[in-house]
Order: sequence, then C-alpha cells, then structure tokens
Amino acid sequence: MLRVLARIGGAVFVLWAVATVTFFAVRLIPGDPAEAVLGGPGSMASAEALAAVRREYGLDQPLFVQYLDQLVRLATGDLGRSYALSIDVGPLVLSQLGGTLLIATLALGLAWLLALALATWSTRGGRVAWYLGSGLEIVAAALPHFWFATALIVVFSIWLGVFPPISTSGVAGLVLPVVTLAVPLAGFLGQIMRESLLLALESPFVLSARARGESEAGVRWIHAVRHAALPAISLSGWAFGSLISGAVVVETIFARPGLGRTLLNAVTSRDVPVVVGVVMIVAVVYILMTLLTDLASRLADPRLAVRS
Amino acid sequence: MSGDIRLPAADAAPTPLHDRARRFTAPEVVAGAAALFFVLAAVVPQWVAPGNPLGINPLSAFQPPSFAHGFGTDESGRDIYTRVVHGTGSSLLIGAAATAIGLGLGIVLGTLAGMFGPVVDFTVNRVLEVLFAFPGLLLALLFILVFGPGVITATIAVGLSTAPGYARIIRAQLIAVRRSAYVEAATVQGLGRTQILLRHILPNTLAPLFVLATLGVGQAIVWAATLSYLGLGAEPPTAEWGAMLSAGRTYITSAWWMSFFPGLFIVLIAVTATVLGRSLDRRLRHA
Amino acid sequence: MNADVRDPAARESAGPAPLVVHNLRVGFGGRAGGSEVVHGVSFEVAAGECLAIVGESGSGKSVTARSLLGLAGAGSWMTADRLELHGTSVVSSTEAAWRARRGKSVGLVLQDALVSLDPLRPIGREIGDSLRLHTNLGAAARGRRVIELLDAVGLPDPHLRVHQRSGELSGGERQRALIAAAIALDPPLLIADEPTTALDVTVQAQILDLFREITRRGTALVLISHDLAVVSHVADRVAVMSEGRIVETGRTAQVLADPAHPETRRMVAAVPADRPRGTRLSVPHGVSERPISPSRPAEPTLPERPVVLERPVVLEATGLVKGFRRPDGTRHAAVDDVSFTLVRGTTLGIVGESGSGKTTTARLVLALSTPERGDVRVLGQPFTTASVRERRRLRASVGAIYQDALGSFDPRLSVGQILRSAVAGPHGTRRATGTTRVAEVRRISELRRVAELLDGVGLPATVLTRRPLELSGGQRQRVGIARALASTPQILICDEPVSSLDVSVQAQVLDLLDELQRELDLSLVFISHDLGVVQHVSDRVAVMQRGAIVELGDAGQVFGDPRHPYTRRLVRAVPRLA
Amino acid sequence: MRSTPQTLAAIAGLVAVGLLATGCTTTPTETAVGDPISGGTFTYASGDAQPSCLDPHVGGNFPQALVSAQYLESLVSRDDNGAIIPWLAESWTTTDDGLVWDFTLQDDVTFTDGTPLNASAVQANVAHVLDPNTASSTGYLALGKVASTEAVSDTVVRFELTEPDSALLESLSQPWLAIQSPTGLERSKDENCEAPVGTGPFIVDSWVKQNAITLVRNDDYNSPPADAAHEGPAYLETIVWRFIPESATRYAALQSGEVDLIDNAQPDTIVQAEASDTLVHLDSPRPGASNRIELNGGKAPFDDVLVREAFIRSANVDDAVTSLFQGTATRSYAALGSREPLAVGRDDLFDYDPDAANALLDEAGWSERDSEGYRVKNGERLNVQFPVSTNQSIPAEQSIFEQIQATAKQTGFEVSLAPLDISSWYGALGANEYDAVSAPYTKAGPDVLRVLYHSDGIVPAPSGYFANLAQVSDPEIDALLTEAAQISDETERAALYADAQNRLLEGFHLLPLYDQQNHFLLQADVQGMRTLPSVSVPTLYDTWLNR
Repeated sequence: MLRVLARIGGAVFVLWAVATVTFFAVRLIPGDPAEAVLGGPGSMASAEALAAVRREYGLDQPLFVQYLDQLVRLATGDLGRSYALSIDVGPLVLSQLGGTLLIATLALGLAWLLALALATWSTRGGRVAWYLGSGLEIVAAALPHFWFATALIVVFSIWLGVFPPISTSGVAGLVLPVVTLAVPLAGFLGQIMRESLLLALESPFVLSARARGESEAGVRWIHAVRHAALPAISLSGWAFGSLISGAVVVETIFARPGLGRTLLNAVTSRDVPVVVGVVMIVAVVYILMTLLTDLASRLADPRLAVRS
Repeated sequence: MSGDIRLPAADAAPTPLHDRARRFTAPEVVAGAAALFFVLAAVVPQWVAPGNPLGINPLSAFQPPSFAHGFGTDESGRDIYTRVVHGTGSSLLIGAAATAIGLGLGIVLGTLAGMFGPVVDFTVNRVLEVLFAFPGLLLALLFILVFGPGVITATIAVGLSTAPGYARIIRAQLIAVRRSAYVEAATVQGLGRTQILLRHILPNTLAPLFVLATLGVGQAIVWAATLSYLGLGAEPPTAEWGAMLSAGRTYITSAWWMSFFPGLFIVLIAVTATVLGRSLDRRLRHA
Repeated sequence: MNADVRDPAARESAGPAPLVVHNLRVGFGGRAGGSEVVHGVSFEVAAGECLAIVGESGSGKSVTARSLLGLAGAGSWMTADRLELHGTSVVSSTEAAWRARRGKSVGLVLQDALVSLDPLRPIGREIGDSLRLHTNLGAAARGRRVIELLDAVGLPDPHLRVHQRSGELSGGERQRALIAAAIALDPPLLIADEPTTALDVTVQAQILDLFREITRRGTALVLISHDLAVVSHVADRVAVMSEGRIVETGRTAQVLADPAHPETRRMVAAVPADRPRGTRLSVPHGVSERPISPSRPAEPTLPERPVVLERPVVLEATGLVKGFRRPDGTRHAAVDDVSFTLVRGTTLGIVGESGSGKTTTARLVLALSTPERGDVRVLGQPFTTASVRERRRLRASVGAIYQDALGSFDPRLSVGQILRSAVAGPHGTRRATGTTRVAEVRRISELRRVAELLDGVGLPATVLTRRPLELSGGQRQRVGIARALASTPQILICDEPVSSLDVSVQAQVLDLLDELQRELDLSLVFISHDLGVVQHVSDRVAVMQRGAIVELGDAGQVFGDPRHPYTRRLVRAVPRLA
Repeated sequence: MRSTPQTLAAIAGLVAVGLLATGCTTTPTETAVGDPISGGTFTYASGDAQPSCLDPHVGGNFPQALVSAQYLESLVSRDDNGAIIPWLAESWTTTDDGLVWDFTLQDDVTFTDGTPLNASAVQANVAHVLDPNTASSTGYLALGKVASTEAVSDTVVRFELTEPDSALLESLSQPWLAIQSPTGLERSKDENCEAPVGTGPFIVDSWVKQNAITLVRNDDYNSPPADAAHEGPAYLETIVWRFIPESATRYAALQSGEVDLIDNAQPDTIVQAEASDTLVHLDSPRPGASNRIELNGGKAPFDDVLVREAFIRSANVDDAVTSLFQGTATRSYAALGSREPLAVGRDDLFDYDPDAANALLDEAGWSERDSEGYRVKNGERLNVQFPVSTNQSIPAEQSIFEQIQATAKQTGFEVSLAPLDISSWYGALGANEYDAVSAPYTKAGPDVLRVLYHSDGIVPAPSGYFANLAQVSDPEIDALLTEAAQISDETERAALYADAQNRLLEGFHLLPLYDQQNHFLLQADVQGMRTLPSVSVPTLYDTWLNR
C-alpha cells in the first residue's frame, strides 16, 4: 500500500518536473510566440493583432504567473492551443497518440518475437549459427531507422510492390513502419536475451532437468526461455521510450499520423504548445509503461515480489 | 541462506580461461581493421580518398557505382566515396563529442548518486527519472527547439539524451565497487577514505567506462545522423553522413547509391564500435 | 584394475546390478587429443548399496558421475568396455534412449538446490516433471504423487510446499525437494553429487540420514563427495579418485582404517575433527608415513606449546548489538549482546550455522560496521569508539583473512602490487616524496619485506607478477594471509578462511596458520561453520546461535561435554571418520 | 427531361477533351476514352506542409491555394492564353480613368451553406481580407489599391480604387481572393480555418490534422468557370487530400496506386514516370515571377552592380539545371515566368563567364585573395549570406545553390548557405541578414514585378517582412512599374513592362533560374485533370477516374 502511494507520488513528481522543465526551456526559445500564433513573421500581422494575441494567450503576464497558470491548466488536463494549427493541443495530441501507441506496441511485440527466435536459434545451431546470430543482432542494433525505412520502401513498395509505403486503412500499411521500428530493437533485445539464455542453459537446474529426462525443447521452453526473458522484460520500459523516438522518424517517412510526426512539425514550425503537449503525453505514457514493465517482471519473476 | 559457504574451488590455477580471453577472434580482427580504416579516414582522409569532397561536376551527376566512382556520384557530380571518407572525421567527432558529453554528465550524476550518501542519491535518482521521461530523440528535439538546429546543438542534444543511461550504469558500478570485499580489505588495512577512493574505487569504476564509450560512439553517430536526416543537424554541403543521407533520400528511387553508402558506413562504424567494445569488455573482465 | 570390488552382501541380492562400469573413459574435445579426463575407471553398485566416490576437485569424480547419465557435458565423449544400467548396456545409447532412462532408471541429485531447482517454478512442478516425462499420469494424479514424495523425503506440510519456489525454502528443505524430484520414479540407481556440501552440519546430518533410508529401501546410491568424513557414515564402500583414476577402493571402514594409497592417506589425515590442537593435518607429497587412525592419536609433529592463560587480553568485545531491517520492515538482531575476550597467542573459535551472526560479529570486530550498542577494545584501547585517525593507526595491529580471498583483492592489481601496497601501508601512496634515494631505499626495503611475506606463507616468488585470478584457491588464500601479515599485526580475524578449499588444501592452510601463530605469537579469532575445523584450531570456542553466544568455553570442554542443548546437537552432527 | 443535362455534360466532356488537349491537361491516350464516369474517390498527395488554415485569405500561401481551389471560387479566371474569363462574375465594366470597377455576379449561385452569392457577400470578403485580424498577406497585397466597395445592386458589386490597377482582374483571379460565404466568415477564425464555405464543386467535409482533408462533392454545383470541360456537379464523389512530405514515399505511394496524384514531383521521378505507361506527367509552371535568386542591393557587397554582375557571371546555372532537373525544367533568363505573355528574356546577360567575373571583381576592388582563395577587400572577405528556406525550396533547388556556391568559390565568392526553417528564414530576411535569397512569390500577371521590385516593397510589415528582397530602389523602375500598373492599353502596358524588365535585368538585381516548377504525376487512368491557368493550381472539377 505504502509502496503504491510512493509510486503515485513519484509519478506526479516526474510529471511536474517535466512540465516545469519544458515550460522554462520553451521560454528560452528565440522569437515572439505571439508572432508564431499569427503564422510566423511571414504573415503581415499588425501591431494590434500581436497585442491581441498576447492578451489572448496570457503572454503579457509575468513569467511566474504564466508558469502557475500553465501548471493549473495542465493539472486540469488543458494543454493549451496550438500556434500553427490553432486548435486545442489536448484533443490533437490524444488523437495522434493512438497511431503512435499502435505501431510502438506492435513493434515491441515483433521485436520480442524476433529477438527470442534469433537467440534460441543461434544458441542451439552450433558455431556458425552462433556467429550468424550475434552478427545479425549487432548489425540490426546498428541500423538507423531512416536508412532502414527507405531501404524497405525501395524494396517492398517500389520493386516488389507488396506493401504500401504510407498509412492505409488496412493492416498492410502497418507492416513496413512496424518492421522498421522492430528490427533495430530486436537487435538490442536479442543480444541481452542470448546472454541470459546461455547463462540459464549452463545453470545447474537445467542439468537436473536434463537428469530428469527433460528433452532439449523442454529444457529450452520450460526453463531457459523464461530466464532469458527476464532482463528483456525489465528493459521494455526503456525500449518503449526508444520506440517513441523512432516513431518521429518512421511517422515522417511513412506519412503516418502520430505523436512523432506531430512533434517534428511542431518543432520545425516552433509550435510550442504542441511540443509541450507531446512531451507531457509521452512522459505519462513512459511512466505507465515503466509501471507495466515492473508488474510484468514481478509476474515473470516471483523472487522480485518476495524481496524488493 | 548458505551464502557463507562455497563449493571446493579447483586448486589448479584457472589459466586456460585466461588465455582464451587474450586470444583474438576473427570478428575482432575484422573490426580492428575496420577501426584502423575509420581512424585513417578521419585523420588523413586525403590518403584514403584523394580528391575534393566538395568538388562538383554537374555533368557527371547521378553516376551509378563504377570504376571511376566506386560509390557513384551525387546530384552535383561529387564523388560519393570521397565524400563518405571525408565525412568520417566529422561523424566520428560528433559521435565522440556526444559520447564525451553524455559520459561526462553521466559520471558527474552517477558519482554524486553513488558517493555522497542517501539524500544526494535520492535527489539524483529523481532527476534521472525525470530525464528518462524524455525519450532520447524528444530531449534532443526539445534542446534543438530551444537552441536552434546545427551540428553543435545536435551533438550536445545527443550527448544530453544519452547522459541518464550512463549515469545509472556508473552509479550501479560505483556502489558495487564501494561494497566490494577488496574495498573493505583496504579499510581493514587502514587506508583512508580518499586513499581508497583514489587507489581502488575510481580506477575500478572508470575502467568499464571505456567499454561504454566505445559502444556509445556508434549509437551517438546514428542518432546524430538521424538529426541531420531530419534537417536539424549538419548543413549541406558538409560531407556529414546523416546530411548526405537526407540529401540522397530524395533520389532514392533513381539513385539508391546516394543514400546506401553513407548509411552503410554508419552501420559499419556502429558495428565496429560494438564488436570492439565487447572484446574490450571481455578483456577487462578476464584479465 | 581391481577385478572384483563387490560386497558379498550385495552379491546375494537378486537381479542384475543397478550399475556396472568397466573401463570408463571420458574426455572433452577431440577423441585423439590428450583431453581425456577420466582414464578408465571401473566399479559396480549393487541394489541397496552405497558407493562413495571421494576425490578432490579436478579428480574427475563429477564427470564420472554425470557420464553415468550421459550428461558429461557439451563436446564430451565417452567409451567403456561395459556400462550397464540395471543390466542393459548404455555404452552407445542414442540421446533419445538416454532421455528415456534419465530420471526413470537413474536419478541425479546435485548440490545446492537453490540453483539446482528452477528458481522460477514451484517445486511441485519441478518434481512433477519427472512424472510428466515418464508416466502418463494426469495432472491431478501427479499432484497427489508429488505430495506423497515430499512427505516421503520428510518435508513438513507438503501440500503447502508444492506451491513454493526453491527461493522460499530453507537449504535443507530445498535439498529434500531436489531428492524427491530425483526419486520420483523410484529409480534403481541414485547419483548424488556433493549433495550436502552447501548445508549446515545439522541439516547435513539429516540429509545423510535420508540417503541411508533411501538405500535401505533397496536403491543403489553413488555418492560423490570431497569429504571423507561426510561419506564415511553412509557409504558401504569408498572409491578414492585422483587425477581421473580410482586409486583405491574397498569397504569404507577398511579404507579409513588402513589407507593404502598416499592420496587416501592425505585425505584421511586432512580431516581435522578430533585431531588435537597442533597436530599436523597436511602430509607433504611423497612422504608416506604411518597413517594416523583416529583410534590412536598420532604424536604431534610439533612441540606441545603451553597454553599460558595469564597473558594479556589483546581484543575485547563487550555487549555488541547490531540489527538489520528486513524488507517487510521488521527489525531482527543479527548480533545480540555478544561479548568475548581474546588472550595473546591463543585462538578463539567462533562457530555457528549460517545466519547465526558470525560474519556480522567479525565485521563489528573489524569496525567495518558500527555496533548499535557495545564496543570493541584493541590492545586495551577503544577501537570502535575511537576517532577515525586513531582507529586507522590501530588497524595496523588487526589483520583479517576472508573466505572469498579472490574477492578481497583489487582485480586490477598483481600479487606483487597487492603485497607492496600492503607493506607500504596507508602512508606508502606518496611515491614521489623525498629524494629519489629515499624513495629507492624505501622501495628496496618494501621488496625485501614482500619477499619475506611470500616466503612465510610458502609461496614462490613467481606469483608476484600473476594476478589473483590466475592463482589456485590455496595460493589465493596464502596471498590473503601474507597481505594480512604485512602490517605485522598481533591480532588476526579469520572469517571462514578455509570453507572454500579442498580438504587437503584446507589442511595446509590450517597448518600454515598454526605455524604462523607460533612464530609470530599471533592471536586469532577463527570463525567457521565447520566444527571439525574449529575444534582443531581453537583454544577457546564460542558457539553462536541466532546472533547470541550460547556457549563459551575451553575447546576441550565445549566439545567434550557441551552444556547447551544446541551445542550438543552441533557436536553430535560433526562428521567424524567412523 | 432528366436525361438532358447528363448528355450535355457528356458532350461537353468530349469537346473538352478535344479543346483542352493543347492546354495543361492530361493528354489522354490515343485509345478512345469513354464517357466520363461519375463517382469514385480521388486521393491527392501533397508534398507541401499541411496548411495551418484552409481559408486562403489567412496568410495566403500556395498549399492553401492548391486545396482551396477545390471548394472556393474566384470572381474571374484566366484561360490558357492568360486572357481573363468570367467565373463568379459573369461580366465587368470599368470607367475610363480605371478607378471604378463594376462586377456583375451570376445570379443563381449559392454557397454550400445556402447563403446566396450577392454583392454584399463580395463586400464581406474584401472586408475580411483587409481586416488585420485575418492576417492576410498575399490577398492583402493584391487588394492594395482598393479604396472601398459598394453594392450597386444585389448582383452588381463596385470596387473603387485609389489609383488605376491594370492588374486588378489578375489579382481577383487568384485563389487568395476567392469568395467565401459571408455567414461562414462571421464564424470564429478557427471555425473558418477548419472548413471554409464557398461555391466550389466540392465541400470540406473533415480535416484530420497531420493526416488528411476530406472533400465531398457539391451536388448543387452550378458555377464552373467559362473554360471548364463540363457543367453541373463534379464527377468525383470524394477527394482525400493527404500530406506526404517525404518525396520518395510520395512517389512510392503513387507507384503502388495508393494515391492518384502527387505534386512537387522530383525531377528524377518525373523522368521515371514519363518512361512508364501507368503514370502521366503534368507540367504546369506557375505564372507571375520566375524562380530566381535576388541579390540584396541594399547592402555590401551587392550594393555594387559590378559585384552583382560578377556573382551572376560566376554562377554556372545552366549545367546545374541540366544535371539536376534532367530536362524537366528549362533555364529562364527573365524576371517573369514563361507563362506570362509579357515576360522578357535576356539570355545575353546570364551566361557563365568566370574570366569576366574575375575582371569585374578586380575592377570593383576585390582584388586580393586570402589563403582559402576567397577574395578580400580591406580585410573583409567577399562573403554572400544565403539563407535557404528548407520548407520552400525543393532539394534539387538546394543542390543548385550548392553548385552555385561551388562555382562562385572559384571566382572568390564565399557563399554561406544556411538552410533554415521557415520562421528563422523570415527572421533572417526581416533582419536584413542576407545577401542573396530565393523567395517564391506567386502572383498572376506582370504586376508581380511591382510587388517585388518597386521601392515601396522595401518598407517592412510589422513582422519585418517585405517583398522587395532585392531591395531595388530605382526611381525609373518605380515609375515604369507604377505607370504600367495603371495604364489600360495593352500594347503600351507591354512596352512599359519590357523597359522595366530590361532595366531590372541589366542592373543584375536578380539571377533567374527557371520557371517556378509545378510538376504533377498522376495515374494514367485519371482523365480530365487540369490546372487553373490563374496560378496553376489543379482543379479536380472535370476530373474522373477511368477505372
């Protein structure tokens, strides 16, 4: 119970800190936000118009007042208004969240499968498989999303024409983005999984399992794999973060709606409220994600539940 | 439970394992060669690729790879091999600088957390949690939003976004070392706090950082390239790999080589870094 | 070698022998290569018989045992003239055939069930696996059988235990569970590899009883151990293994009473229990002296040393209390009002089972952690309560030896560096100080001192350049001792100094400590879980249980006629050569 | 009776196919194309940044024009020869002094919200454009001379001007002055930005930010421009307007059939598409100014005509254009685009001649060179600050700048290219921190010259932005442009513009590159696709899918 409360407290603290950091960081941004609201310096915004906007967005208030005001608004779930799109950020960001979560989750799942498959295969198939497996993992882990994505588009959309390069109503549109995100991550997870898988396979309890007449497959799937999974599970929170980073690239390349693309557009068009909104929502997602992974690791490894 | 009892240890010295750690494996040799190449390309590019990375020749633009141009030419007829080689320096520099920044911050935070008692530890950990709530690229983008795009900001941004990870590792390592039996032994020998810190704790904490650094450089380069690719990093016509890639992506359907080779180099350097980092790690552990 | 080592009693027992091994060779890597580790061993085990294979680590006993299940390990090969399980030859079995036998006709029990049972799975499942693999019982039926088994191995309230994982059980309970898994299908042959090594003496005794009972039921048992004393009670016959060969074998009593092979003699001699203070335990290689049989104590090879009691007290602990907070928040006292004194030139043995607070006491005495109450005085001066610099000055007179010698060395340093910095002491860091000549002089004197120390602990100068990682367990511990002596201390705190060593190595180290104590008039606090060892080395003994000293007195009295029931239990459980 | 309009439409369609074969239309394949098929969804993939507001009055950039042309209509339009033709205004008259214009509106047109199109509606629109809160840029400039409007009758609206404006009709033909429903305009700015209401053949149905705008057919549509291929409602049922910034992705999407049309087609993809028989290339260069580099004459070093000429002479543009555009664009030597009948090209002034350039620089006093080979004059390096708007120039264009940078280096210019996001770019211009810049500006008709090169254009707006980026302040040019803008006689007007352009080009104020590129690639089975000649934005009114 106490732990739960502490957990919640921590989460709130992190959110507050994130909000504060972004608020003040954003205040350092050169350029007049009011002008940004009126479509940047390119517009012919008149002095009155600027004044009006400053009033509307409370930009004429002293900084501290603005800060408190923002905290209050954030607390009430109001993320402010987008300068560039002139709509409320909250709904916008939420509408974009879905797309990103979808590909991120699918990618995480796929990465898991790939990593597991590669790890198990490369630890049983002898020397060649070993080198091949670890080689594949290292290369995969080193793949830049953008490069890999373009390569996939060229091969699968242009040459083979099997998968569409942009988001479509159907599942087909998901394939390339998800693969792009999953493969590098699979590289990372695979490396970790293999290490722990080997550790498990050499451990005495596997020997006694064998001594009981357990088959190779049994040894792997009943005993070893679970141990191999543990560290990878606890990494999933971090992995999810990196997936969201990757989403920025992937969503831009595959013209998918989503947080990443929204963020990038917001950054290039100096759309501060949207940037803040995205950062906040990502922080929330991240916190939830770490909570989930903690729970998952506890489920997978009862020892954690006992100590900790 | 029965922690204070161990199995009988072989009374024969375990030298073979030790030898195995010393021997070079095939991948290590290859990686070493690659590293050598990269270093040469970074330090004396004109040896590896004579020719001007910026020298345009519009009429021989978009040449596919050939004997004349191993990696083909780009939209302005510049030789891609030359550009890629000459880009190594800046890319490596960016990667190294970013890693240095990240590690530096990591060391500061990690040491604070690991050395100066529970209160500091708690605070630093909270700070780290907050930093972790900004996934790498987000932190970088926010930083760029504030300080404007460009190579330097991109480098710092990447450094920043890697710092929390390093900090955690360093903290863990530091705590492990502080609690280690040999530090206690040193105390029993009557060494003072500072002596122990200098003689045992710092060396044993920092040694593994070389590994982290090598591994980090590869990833840093990839992230920096990503920023350039998003148009927030190096500026054309600088022969920086990420920038070259983002220039090449426009012509991907007609001139694949423009983006293939810079990308290939990024992957290669990252792989090299990983392989070397790992073998370094193995050596540090087994000898 | 020996044609028939079978026991007449066993010969009468009907049916084929559960295990017949003839000229078994096991090796790793290329068959041609000299990678053979077991060089043609032969033995048989009859139903209900227990054969103990005794040997030091590296003697090939474990490999032999495992190859009896075709589990010698990756890249291994095996040949034998005969290898029969229950009458059927398995020399050239396929993997599938092996699998069919493992668990069914051969059971294996490994040491330390904490890691030998899958920590993620309830023991019920682990045990049930054998049934799942070899029978077609339904889940429910298996569940019932598992509970029966746990009951059979004497695990209290099994129906609760089945749902627990190895981490939630005590060492003994775990070991019982592991045995239950091995005998689930009641295999005619059971192989136990160091099944009690990780256990406290009392628990060890219980487990050994369990094995006795299992053999009584007619199961043949092959018991692998490094400790003669342990097996001497269970085994009908002993086979002594050394360097991949069986060097001696015969009825247990006869082998112990009249060991023929020097290796056996060394092992017999090395057993410290019931060996008076000062008797030499280690037998130099080659020397084949008359065996020392416990019945007729040997002449001490070193002059009897008068234990003068009116000598000054060098170390004094009074009312030490140290508690810890459990994860669930409750406090428990790891050390609860512990007081003792150490007289110069004597050894105080602190004995107790795991968790009894021995190590915490050691840490308090070394002022590595501060007691909540009570204090420690060194050479009559306050130690724990002293100021930091004062304590640092005093530390020179208190040395320490640890169980995990390797861990106590900075992994980056070579033996030479370790010893030199120890010799140089806290003030030796400032290399640059003084003129080069001064530095030079200091350097030379340091090197000379290092040489002395090495010599003193019987190590060759060649180890100076090696790293501890490259040394053997015994050598490491010797380096540890050398380091401890560097500051010419008067007090030596030894925390389980020999627990991770082979018996013969242990014997050597114990003898070394004894010699050093005589030479340097050292005062020792000797902490160990092994009563045999403590009995051998101590003048006075403190028995700890649950953080408190339950009995403190002269070694002779404590072991001769223990007052406290717990002490009695312990003493009874000490493995002696039967 | 029901059948008549349809058959009419069909015939119109056929005729149109014949008529428009010359213009900017997808030239249909030889195999006879059947009757236009009604219905279907058309997916348009735009490479432009998603507009922040769908009402082209606000701000006023090209992306807005592209999409709004599907649901908003202007008073007049232009035909392929640049002649003004009726649209919402069926006729117009002007007084001799050219200060008063009367427009007679079609009487049976209603906005898609039911509001009737009438004089007051037009007034409301003019007021809206001029209202500072609308923050109109392009439209605002175009209406610079409008003093007031008045509703002569329900169908006749009068524009009263401060001075004659020969470009008024061209201005009014632009989408940035399209007529919206006054009721719609009364809504909040945000609402109107979300879904402007017009009289067009399509209606804004929904706008999923970052993803797509969905347009649906206006079934009561009855106001096509005079040059439309048919009458009555459009053929297409729905238009999905997507934003795919990645050109590679965009082209891949077209190839894989995910989309029917892409704009901002890259040269290399155009070449490929022309080779394929499943894709069709539609090239429709924009009217108004050509694509050019302005040399900032307002400050050193380009305040010296010699240096300007030297720079122009040392820039090897021809090779760059041929290599980068692979024949999809032709070099321009004029300030105006080739679509402008009055454009004057001077290929004698712009050829690559390093020797001449060197001579000029020596003459101008930039005689020394520093270690890196750049020219210096009393310690100052001959540096050209060249901010590039990454949002506004396609990669090929940025590459051209790189090549100019490289060639100019040989004659000793240090060209500092600075790719900037749009706001920093505007910032740099506003702060006069540039020596050369390429700024797209689309305004139909030669009057664009007045916007771009009249000294009035140096006066910055509150935001610091100004149109005359070459900072040309030449009284003679001012006079010529002003007169030309007022005179109504076509031949004299042409003469005046010719003089102005010659003077401008001879002053080396700008380096013309090529027409403002405007390439579309579309599926071969898309029929009746054309662009409105006014500013070359596509109209999908006549478009139908032959599948």
